[in-house]
Amino acid sequence: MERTRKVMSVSEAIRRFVPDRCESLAVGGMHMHNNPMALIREVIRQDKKIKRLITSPSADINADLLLGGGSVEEILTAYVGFEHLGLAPNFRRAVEKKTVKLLECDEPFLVYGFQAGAGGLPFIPYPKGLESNDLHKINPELYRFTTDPYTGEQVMTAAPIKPSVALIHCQEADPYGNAIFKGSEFTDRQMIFAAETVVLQVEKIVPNLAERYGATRVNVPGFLVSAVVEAPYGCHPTSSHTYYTYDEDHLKVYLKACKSPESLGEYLHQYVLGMAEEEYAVEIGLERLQNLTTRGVSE
Amino acid sequence: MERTRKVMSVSEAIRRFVPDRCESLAVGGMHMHNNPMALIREVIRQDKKIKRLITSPSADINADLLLGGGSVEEILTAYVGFEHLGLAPNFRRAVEKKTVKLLECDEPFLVYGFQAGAGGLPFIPYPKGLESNDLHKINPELYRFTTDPYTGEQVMTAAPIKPSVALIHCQEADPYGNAIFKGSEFTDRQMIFAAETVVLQVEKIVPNLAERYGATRVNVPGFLVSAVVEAPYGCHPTSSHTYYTYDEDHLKVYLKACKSPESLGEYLHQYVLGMAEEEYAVEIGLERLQNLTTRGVSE
Amino acid sequence: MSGKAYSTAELMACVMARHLRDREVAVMGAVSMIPMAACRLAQETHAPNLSYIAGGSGAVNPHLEPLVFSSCDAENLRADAVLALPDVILLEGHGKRFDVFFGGGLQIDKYGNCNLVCIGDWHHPVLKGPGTVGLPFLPRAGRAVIYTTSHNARTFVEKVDFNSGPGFLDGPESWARQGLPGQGPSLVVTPLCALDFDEISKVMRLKSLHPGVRREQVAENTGFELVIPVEVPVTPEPTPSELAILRRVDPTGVARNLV
Amino acid sequence: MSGKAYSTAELMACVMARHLRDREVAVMGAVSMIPMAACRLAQETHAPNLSYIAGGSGAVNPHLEPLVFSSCDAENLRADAVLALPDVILLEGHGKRFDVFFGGGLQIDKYGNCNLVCIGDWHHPVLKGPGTVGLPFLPRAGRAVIYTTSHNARTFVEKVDFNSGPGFLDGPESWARQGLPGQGPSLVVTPLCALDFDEISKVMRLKSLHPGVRREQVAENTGFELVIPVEVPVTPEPTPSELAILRRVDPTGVARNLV
Repeated sequence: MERTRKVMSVSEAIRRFVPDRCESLAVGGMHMHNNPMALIREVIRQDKKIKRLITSPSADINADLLLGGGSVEEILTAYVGFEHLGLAPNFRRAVEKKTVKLLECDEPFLVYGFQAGAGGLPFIPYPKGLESNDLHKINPELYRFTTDPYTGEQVMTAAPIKPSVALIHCQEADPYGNAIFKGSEFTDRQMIFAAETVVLQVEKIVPNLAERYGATRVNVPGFLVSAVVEAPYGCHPTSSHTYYTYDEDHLKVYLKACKSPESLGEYLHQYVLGMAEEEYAVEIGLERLQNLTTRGVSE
Repeated sequence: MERTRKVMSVSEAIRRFVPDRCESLAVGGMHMHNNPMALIREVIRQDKKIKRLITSPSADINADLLLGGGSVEEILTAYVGFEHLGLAPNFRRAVEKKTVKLLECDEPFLVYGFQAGAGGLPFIPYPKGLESNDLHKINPELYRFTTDPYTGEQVMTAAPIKPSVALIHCQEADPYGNAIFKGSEFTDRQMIFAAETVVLQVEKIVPNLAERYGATRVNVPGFLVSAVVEAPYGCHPTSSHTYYTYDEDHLKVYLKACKSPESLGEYLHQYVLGMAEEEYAVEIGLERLQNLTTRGVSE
Repeated sequence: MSGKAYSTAELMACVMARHLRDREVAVMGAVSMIPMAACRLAQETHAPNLSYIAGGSGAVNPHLEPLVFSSCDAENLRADAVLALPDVILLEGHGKRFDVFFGGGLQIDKYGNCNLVCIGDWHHPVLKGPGTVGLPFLPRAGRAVIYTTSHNARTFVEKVDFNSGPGFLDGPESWARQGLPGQGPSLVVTPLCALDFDEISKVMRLKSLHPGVRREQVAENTGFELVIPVEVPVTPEPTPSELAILRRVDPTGVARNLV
Repeated sequence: MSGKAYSTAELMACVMARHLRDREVAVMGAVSMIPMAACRLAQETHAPNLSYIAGGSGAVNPHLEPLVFSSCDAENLRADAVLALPDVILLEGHGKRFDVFFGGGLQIDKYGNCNLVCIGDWHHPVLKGPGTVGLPFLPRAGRAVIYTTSHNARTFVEKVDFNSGPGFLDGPESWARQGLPGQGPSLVVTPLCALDFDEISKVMRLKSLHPGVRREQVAENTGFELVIPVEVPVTPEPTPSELAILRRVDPTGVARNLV
């Protein structure tokens, strides 16, 4: 018998693995790096409804575009912003106008939560002192308290997070979903471990991945991955570590477009709704993409 | 100003960083692999008293030799054995004759415990069903119960583990303690994260480690490491992943020697007490060591 | 097993391999040469999408060729991927990641509970075992597959002296009360026979007798009353193609020569 | 800062660098171009054994040259080592790993509490901030160093609308009651001055005025009553060798041109 390849087109992957009403969708990437934008644009194209959007500790256009162009009921996040480029326009508007329910948390809530979700742990208790900020006051459903059985003290807890689907970018994968992060992992590998279903987008499918890099570097096991989508430049306008850097000019175009519903509609038409994902790179311009070079890390 | 190198001899490292009465000593390595034997032999040579010995989820001669030749009051472990070569003679004898206090636990108690110790977490609650074995009944000090604040159910907990000192083998390090595991990490990296003080033994000091392998592969940060000891073949008779395999014949010699106090005394004299660690490889025989080749992993 | 074209260990590997299904994920600990050979055999026959993790090494789908003794050996790192051990432990706790968990013990009782901790009272052991390592995760796995190379009444006991790797606990009521994610122990493989568990009583049941073994022989060597159906089939022998694969995977006989 | 040989951001970097000690470990999050430059500067001057971690990238001692905008940038991975982000978070919780944690906020109050969550009531915000990320770890760090590029009364407020990055909480009693491992906020660096905290009252105190800045100017731009000692020194200007290092580390002015 033959081993089954998991390689498919972006449209097939999203159609098959993201339900029309997705209970919880985790999107990988951190700040303007490794955002799985090809998958996210396709989620908007296919008009999927997202009950709960879950981000890494620092989301960027991955969450903001979904809030602007998609259908998101609530968002669990510790940060949505554009780092030195400023605030996240659709996130800010949606929260201020209450068109999205905000489940605001801190970075450890997500990191501990993914850990607990991946490991079947009922919760993770916080280190002492992390209850001294105000987050638990607004989120008594998320943040709770229990007794430390070793000291008798009250400790705050983070709840397990088990996304129904995680959309993640890895630099390279083999056809069976074994994959590699060539730069930072952020919390993306944790999301893979915690999610019920994982859709990977990669810059390149490398059939002999483990042989090429050594199996010890391949730390995403294929059995956790349902689909592998080859999407070169699929993180644009964010970076793909070691492949290309973020497109600051395009991010500024996006931020400007978000200033009014009309210009946001035009942006969405031009880069998302009006084309198949496979045409995106051409729309951006191949030469422009090739110029997004990194100085390169010592790999 | 100049950066301070952490490179020193095995005797200096043990003298400076293992107290004469060490509150808790964690020894790395799993089964017959990556045991930091050069450091462990020196601990015996310098006659350090160990209040609590803490092992990886599967200890081997690292723990058994300390129990046979050293001074250990109690041991926290989930397994001491020699895999297909049989039971651990000194461990078995010490427990059956009650010359050591056994704190018997399971693998997750150690893994969760190191995690909690590293992260300042007050404890880690177990997944449901792991309280259905008998370990918590004999260890009510270690295993406790608290309330899951999300479900109201009772859950078993693992306590944080913070070894005073961890003795760990890495394949390579730079002079500042940044280090790399070239094969499996086992729980050694967790021990490094959880311990107050870390002494590393390595096969080779590689000054440009990050440049050579890419910094993303160097996942032991030097700021957690107090001393770096270059000890080629320092894991003998266990393996050093990717460098050499274990010496099954020597392990059998050891197991046989442990049958009586006299023969164990002779073993200890021949390989530990009667020489400096630097002479050990010569005593074993360089040609013999060079023949402990692995078929090699795809690195 | 003189005179046979295969060893008992090879037969055991075939029994385990046939139990594994395509797309499943299996995990095993130390001294797992037969389960590892079984996983590779299953991959090469009916289960090309089976994944398996070799114990502490963290190797996912080690290629073997050759199989080695230690599950933590660097040789296992010729593989599809490698996880750090804490990640493997995390997945073991999840409850839906591993379909099959291979276990065993110094003692195994009628409800499939395993004991690697001690013979006798823990406080005054007759024999101190090595320790239980990851066996407490058995109740979080889809199915437990138990194996041993010594089928005798010292190993197969009415009740384990120490329950370090839970099976059906004290029987059907106590098992049902737990409401665990897994199905509990599903197969026991020994040098004499294969066994499963009665659906109602959760007591170990003779499933098939290895060629040449009599049911009385199994009963005599088991320290509790097995469920023995009226008809007990003979375990199908390894086919030539199964044997060919096993010998390619294990050319030096690491698993083959165990029993 | 026209007419000067250095920018205000460079002066701020020098103030931070001089605060860092040899052998310490520092950590920072997003938008940390000035702290990153400061860490490299400290390493190249009095603190060669300083270690620092660049936010989400997990890079330990990024070499910079050149400094880039994003702390998660792959450019940071030219470094001594790299940790996965969950490992960095683990270390942040430990309580004794990080000597210095760089923080900031849309609002900073007199006790050094920071707010990155919202202006106004959280349920009806006037302005929704980006979120607090890792600032809740501030009380687990040895010392918090707070910085901002906008010293005005909107940023420096009597009490933060939302405490997302705890400083001395509601003052000395509430801080003492917590018994936390760290020493709390120890330095605040702004375009106008450096500040520390009164040992008794835990209220922010003027420590030094940047060249050309008057104490009234600081008081006017601060929305609460600062502790102002009788003698307030002038912040020492960057030395030529400090400036040379900063410009080697940051040749394109990523940090330099911020203020």
